[in-house]
Amino acid sequence: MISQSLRGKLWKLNGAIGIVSGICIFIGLFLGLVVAPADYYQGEVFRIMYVHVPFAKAALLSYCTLFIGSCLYLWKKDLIVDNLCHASAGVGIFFTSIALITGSIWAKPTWNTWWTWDPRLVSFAILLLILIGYLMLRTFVDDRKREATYAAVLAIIGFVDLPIVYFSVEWWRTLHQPMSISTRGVSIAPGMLMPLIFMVIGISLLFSYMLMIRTQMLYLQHLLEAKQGGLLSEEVL
Amino acid sequence: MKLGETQSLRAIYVRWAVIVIIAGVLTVLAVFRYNREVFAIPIETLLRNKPDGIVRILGQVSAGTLVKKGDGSAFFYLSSERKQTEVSVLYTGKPDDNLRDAKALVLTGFFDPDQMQFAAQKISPIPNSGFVVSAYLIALLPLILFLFSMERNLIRLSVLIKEERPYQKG
Amino acid sequence: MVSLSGINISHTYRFFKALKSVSIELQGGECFALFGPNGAGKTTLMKIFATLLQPTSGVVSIMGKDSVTDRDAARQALFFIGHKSFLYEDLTAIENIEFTIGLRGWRPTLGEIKKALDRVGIGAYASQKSRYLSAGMQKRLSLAKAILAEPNLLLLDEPYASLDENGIDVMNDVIRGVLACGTSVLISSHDRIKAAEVSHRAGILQNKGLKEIPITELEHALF
Amino acid sequence: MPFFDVVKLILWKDVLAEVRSRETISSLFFFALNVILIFSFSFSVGQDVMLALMPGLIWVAFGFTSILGLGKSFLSETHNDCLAYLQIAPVPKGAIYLGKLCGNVLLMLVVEIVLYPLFMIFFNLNILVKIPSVLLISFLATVGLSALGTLFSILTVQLRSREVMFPLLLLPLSVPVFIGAVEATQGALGGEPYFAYRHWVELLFVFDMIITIASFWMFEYILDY
Repeated sequence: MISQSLRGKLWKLNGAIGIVSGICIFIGLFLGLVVAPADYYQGEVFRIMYVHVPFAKAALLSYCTLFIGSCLYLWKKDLIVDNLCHASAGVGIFFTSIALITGSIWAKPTWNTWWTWDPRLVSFAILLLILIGYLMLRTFVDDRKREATYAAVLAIIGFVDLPIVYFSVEWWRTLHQPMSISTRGVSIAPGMLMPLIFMVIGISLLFSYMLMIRTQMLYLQHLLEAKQGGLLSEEVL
Repeated sequence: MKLGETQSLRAIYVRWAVIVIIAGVLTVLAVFRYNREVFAIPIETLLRNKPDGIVRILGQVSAGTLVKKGDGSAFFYLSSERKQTEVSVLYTGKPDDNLRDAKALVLTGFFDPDQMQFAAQKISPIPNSGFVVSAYLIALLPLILFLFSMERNLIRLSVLIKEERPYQKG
Repeated sequence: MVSLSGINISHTYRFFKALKSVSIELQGGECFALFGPNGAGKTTLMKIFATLLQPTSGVVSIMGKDSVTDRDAARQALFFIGHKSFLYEDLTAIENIEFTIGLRGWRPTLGEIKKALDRVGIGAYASQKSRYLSAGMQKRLSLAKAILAEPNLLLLDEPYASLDENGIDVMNDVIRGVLACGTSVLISSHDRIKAAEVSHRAGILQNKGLKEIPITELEHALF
Repeated sequence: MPFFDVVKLILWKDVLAEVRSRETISSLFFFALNVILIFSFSFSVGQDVMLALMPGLIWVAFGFTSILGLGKSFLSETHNDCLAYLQIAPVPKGAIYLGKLCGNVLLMLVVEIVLYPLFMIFFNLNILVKIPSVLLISFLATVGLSALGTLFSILTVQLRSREVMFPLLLLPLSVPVFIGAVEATQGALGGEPYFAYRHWVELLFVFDMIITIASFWMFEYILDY
């Protein structure tokens, strides 16, 4: 489905993406940590936003990639797409856990609690559990094509399920915990927005860079396994 | 795809060294930026040392002592975090919402040893910088390690694949 | 009437080419025996014909129905007996047959089932739970299913394995019977002598390709 | 072959096998009995507190029982590679899923209906007047759990560590079922009028529909991988 020459070009493009993302993150961190003024209500703590929000966005991006990739795999049955899904789950677990941890650190000084049963937090925790289950499922299936199909089905069902989880937790929460803490976003000043934009763009580009690297890594791992098992016909490559 | 065409392990290490140096420079810049703002002394130290010039002190507005005047200036007692010592404060800056009963604050001003009173000109909320630093460390250090290990693994794999020979009889 | 035609079938397992451009054509009532050393791709080829696997390239059609685009029609026309028996252990032999044939959209009467079981020689075990049947009896039960299914194409993967001498005779007898009804049979086997008794044509799967040989030379062919 | 004939045939086969062996249903029943026993000693609280805990207890017990029962629902298909035959059978694959789902719902409902009287006896729960609403909630929640469970059962049944993987996949995704079932049961047992907890029943219904349709559609890909 994806030809060799296209993959070569993508690989070259990926280097450029890595460099651009590095520059964006550098500018974003500089603006966010040095230039932006302290928040009126939260003080310095609001600067956690500049790592928390981009990581959370990258986590969502990874799950969208996983969903689209899974649909694409079931349609085309191309194992390089499966490598992409596998990679995006691995990178996704990383970004999701960091987003959860930094969110927790941010919640302590602002809401005076490490954890609250907010729909967004619960959906992220469930997302993390789905991704862990996804990777575990993959390690246990022996046949490569079966592994890819089962994993794709799981990813799609999880993606369909997550909105229901979000709404059910939201209903549940309005019933049991009156909204003493508003977790809705507040409008922020332009001086604070600029570094956020840079960080979100930078981390998203970094996500795609990491995704490509990990996809290539998984491809090579399978290639190495095939070569070690004597199941490599040179004409296929 | 021919892999890692121009890359080698040494190139990776050089690239990552550059990234780490840039990150270090950024950290140093951030630390300098914060030294101006973050450093505040507790009330006990203020009363004991009686420093000259502008200082920043940290404490909590003692409940029920706050008296606000019309022009925004205010008089109140500031107690230390364990509520053992207090110092009277005369605030003469702009009106500020953060000036509330039992609110923890950082005050900038100078100490008058004769009247044992602190004349505050500026009020700011507590920096909580420990949370910021830990959040950034927890986010960025694993990111760097993860990315580095993936890139190294990629090169290692391509080397392994080149070296791996298919099974031959005899 | 062409009952099975495979044109330039190739199959690749990710990095491994298992079959390279295999072509085969079977007329109705014809029996083809497939031989080859271990690992030559016999099972892969059988699985492709049984629609368990999709060919990476090439076209397989069964009774003129494409096995990828018109899959259910192709599946309706074929019956596959593999290494495993496809039996549910808690059901009796009769119930297993009712279920298997039922999925093909046909309900045989009890009399027909018993007749088929008698023909393969396990009529006495008709009400036995299938977990108590031995491997040879399970093979015979599969054969009874094949008789009742009345497919246009019968695929037999290692049909003689785990059968006793009488069982092998029954197997060849049934194969001759279905051939006479116009069904084509594809056998993949290692037993040249037994397979040669019923087959009209033979082929050797070697170097990932198929080479057809005259049935008379089968005993002396080297592979 | 007509769609519903396939559903009926699969259901017939599963029910027959279960009636023959009675393995699953008896083990599920005694497992649930043990869970209830442990619960009654784990919470030594007054009657009114127990009543408040009751919906949670009921659904934790049913949830554990479902994990045990649903996880094995495709086990019989793997023994002689029957899955391969289901793959090459000329039938719509979604019908196979629906047949299996019906069998599982039937099995779990039988276990639940036997267990409710036991809850009544052991925990002094007055349930008799609320039977229609409790049954409706149980049915909808069981369908939701079984719809996910049937799908995940086929995903995990051939794995080396089936017992671990199945609950790991099932539990996070069935959070809405547990929330909806516990809240609705709370409302029903608390004697509230139906419209007070209607939205939870609707949540269960919507979950059932979405998950069943998605799984039904996915099943084609699972069998013909």
